[in-house]
Amino acid sequence: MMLTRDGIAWRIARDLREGQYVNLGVGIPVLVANYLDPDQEIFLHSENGILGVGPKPKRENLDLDLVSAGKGFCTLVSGAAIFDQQQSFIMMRGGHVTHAILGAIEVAENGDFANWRVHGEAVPGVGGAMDLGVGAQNIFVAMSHVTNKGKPKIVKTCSAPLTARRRVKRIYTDLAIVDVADDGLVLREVMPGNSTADIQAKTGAPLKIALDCREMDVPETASNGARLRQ
Amino acid sequence: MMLTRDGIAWRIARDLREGQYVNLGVGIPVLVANYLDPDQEIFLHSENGILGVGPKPKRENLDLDLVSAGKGFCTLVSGAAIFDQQQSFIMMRGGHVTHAILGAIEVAENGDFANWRVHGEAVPGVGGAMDLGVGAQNIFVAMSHVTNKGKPKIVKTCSAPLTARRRVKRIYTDLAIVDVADDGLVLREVMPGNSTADIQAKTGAPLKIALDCREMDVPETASNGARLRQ
Amino acid sequence: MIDKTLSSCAQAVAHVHDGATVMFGGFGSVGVPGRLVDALRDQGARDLTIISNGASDAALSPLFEAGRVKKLIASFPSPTSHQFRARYLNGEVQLELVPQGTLVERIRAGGSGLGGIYTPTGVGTELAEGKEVRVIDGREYLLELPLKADFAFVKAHLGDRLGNLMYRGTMRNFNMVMATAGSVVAAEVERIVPAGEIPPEQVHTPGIFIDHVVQAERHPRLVELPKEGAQA
Amino acid sequence: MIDKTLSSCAQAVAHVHDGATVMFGGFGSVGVPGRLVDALRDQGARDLTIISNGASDAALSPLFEAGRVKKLIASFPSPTSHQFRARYLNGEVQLELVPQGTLVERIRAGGSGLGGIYTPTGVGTELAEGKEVRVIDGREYLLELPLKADFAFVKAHLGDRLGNLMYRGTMRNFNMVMATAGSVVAAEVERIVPAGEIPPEQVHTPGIFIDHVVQAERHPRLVELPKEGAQA
Repeated sequence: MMLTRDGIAWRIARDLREGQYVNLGVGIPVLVANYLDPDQEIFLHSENGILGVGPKPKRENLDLDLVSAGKGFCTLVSGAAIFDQQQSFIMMRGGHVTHAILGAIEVAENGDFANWRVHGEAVPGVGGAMDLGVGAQNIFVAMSHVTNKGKPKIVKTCSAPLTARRRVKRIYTDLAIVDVADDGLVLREVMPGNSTADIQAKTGAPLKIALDCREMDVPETASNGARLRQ
Repeated sequence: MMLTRDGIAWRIARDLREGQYVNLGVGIPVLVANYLDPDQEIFLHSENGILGVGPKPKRENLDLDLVSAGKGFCTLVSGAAIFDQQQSFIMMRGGHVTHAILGAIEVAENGDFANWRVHGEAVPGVGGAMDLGVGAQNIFVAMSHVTNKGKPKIVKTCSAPLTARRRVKRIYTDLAIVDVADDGLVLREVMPGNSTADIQAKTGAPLKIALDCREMDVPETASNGARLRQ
Repeated sequence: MIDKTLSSCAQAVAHVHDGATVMFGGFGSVGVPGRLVDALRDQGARDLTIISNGASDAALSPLFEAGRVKKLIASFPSPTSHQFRARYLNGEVQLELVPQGTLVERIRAGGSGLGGIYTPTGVGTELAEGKEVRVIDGREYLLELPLKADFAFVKAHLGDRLGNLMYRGTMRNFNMVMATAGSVVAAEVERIVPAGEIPPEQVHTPGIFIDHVVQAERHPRLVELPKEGAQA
Repeated sequence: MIDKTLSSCAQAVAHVHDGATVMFGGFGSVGVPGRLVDALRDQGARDLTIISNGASDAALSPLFEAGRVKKLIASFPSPTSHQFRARYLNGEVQLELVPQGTLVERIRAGGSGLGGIYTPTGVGTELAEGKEVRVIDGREYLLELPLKADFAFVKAHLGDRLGNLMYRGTMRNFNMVMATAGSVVAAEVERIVPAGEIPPEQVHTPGIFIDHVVQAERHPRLVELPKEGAQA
């Protein structure tokens, strides 16, 4: 059994807490917004200058002057704040954003990660990835456990161009949750139907098994009907 | 004949032009505000965060949250802007303020000046003097030509602790106006009753006499009744 | 009376010279001075170095299409920057890629008279190549140098004859910092209001930074709804 | 529900430890968190390093009078700072004098994760002693290092339970930048308003920077009219 992209997002959302300030990268991370507990106040940060990003607007309440980091139109939650790029990057680089949840091409066992440039990509673009990479209090990576060719994305050393060094704290994949500890990788949760040996086989660096390592507990569908595992 | 402190301020005001952004230091410089041409829009900058400082408030329109750099209450002119210290010092250090008009203890012939610390002063304080010193487009100094012991304040080399190097453009004193040119000091205006030789005698560095050097033309009293010369 | 207003975008770009460095504000479709982009295309200056967060077609395509750009300094020339990408790939346009927060700080340093800053962003990555690394208090930083421009073109919601600007929504983005870093700064605004109408506490960019203000309707390129999937 | 409000200033200063570094906002009588100053005096922490633009009696005298301060980092301990001056002159309190704009930039560097900045301010003066001088693009600059604090105490007009702050008049001064640079940041506000009441575009300090908000009446020390002659 493995998680869908929505499933990974759902699982990450369970680990966020009231009062946290969270920046969601493109890809799986933005889906996390759909699974936040509505009873907990979690403020979403958008690097173009918003703290308190709300859901996409309906046609009738669309504001042409309000976009989020992905360039799509957005709304604001009650208590949101708007600011310029200087203040936004003070938040990001200065250690004020609680979590950056980012996609990645590779994560190394020492917490290095690569998420901005695929080898051989013709036109590079970096955006705020490196600033979040060095500055957010916690870097959570959301990605598939292996590439679509079956190659491990959790590796001993990144081969893709680095985003930041030694900064990833936790990796959420379609198969497992892996923590990056000072002395290496620790397997914390595994999707049902996979043994820890299965996960190790799909991981490019040695995994310690956490004493309390357990099966991941994710329902088949979310309350919005999205399929979370397959 | 010599100018009063108000007279020096009056004379400086004649050299300011519409559209300029001017920071007035403590002492003679703040008096300049009283002599600005009301038909010209000149914006006064206050380093604590105002562009467009207006006159002192009357008791009935006093706002306890509105002070200018000298810590006294002030008002705002129409079109004023309020901001924090970061933005204020971007204006000052970044070359956006057109003129800083500052008092000084000494000015050297190369444009060095000293205005923040008298030798032997027990408790130093610098405030924004050094930022304006390096950053304003034009530094005009307003001061008496000699100390109250008769010592020249325009000198070959400053003996008091420097504020900034090679930045003074023009010196307005109670006796003369002296420009700081690349190759030395140039006497531009002299108070009636003083010869250029008299001024040189009271100046600690050689003065070139401008081709168009002339007598200063300042009325005896300002329209507000203040005495401008004595 | 101070009057920084101009009656046309053409006037605002008239003095841009060949080889000039030009900043453009904007992030996504918001806060882009689209009418000034077109006016600069029409004006004809060549070999421009453009400083902008991105290079999306909606923002800058006229200048790339007309072959006016020599170099782009940006953080994210996204996949929707077709006009830029084509010219970058054929070698016509150079790219200096700068992390977004570093781009902001470099522009801020330029506008605020700083000589440079040490940032942790990019240490150990390929964007650190050729840059000084320095350990301060046990952490590594890169030395990054100021960016200034001959012209900065910004976009605001309201402006007045004094050059005071007020933004709305996420318009502030790069506009506020770029307004400090151009030798000449022109603002495209949606509406020119009488001086004093913007409350002093809501002036986001004080007039001291602004040379010209021109009123122009939002460019139709920047009104289209983005495709689904571009949402974040 | 997030609730950063506290019911007393005593709670806001409760955890300040002996030897702590503490920032206080304010310029002149405006934007000084005077009730938090008193609360910190009452709390009793000793050997404090205070970072503040000045040290006027109206702002900080209780801490100097009670002998709680080891060191002051400031730009302008003015002639009205009698309590500080007496203790500085008898050697009880040290002073690190920093040009005002450099003080701002050092605090900003601390709050924004920069390792340092190069500023032209102070080059060639006695305040440059012991500092690295570097020529960049033909001009000399000083390397200035970040300032952070264990606690930053700021003052605003309005605050909400999320920590969002809005200032009025010249209250922003050092408060905005200091709010980014304290490990713990507490705001004394004149009025706590419901979340959402401060419009998003008028939130000057977003709640992300703020840990505690406490409502307190303006301190009477800070209401007195200054003497004539202190005007600028």
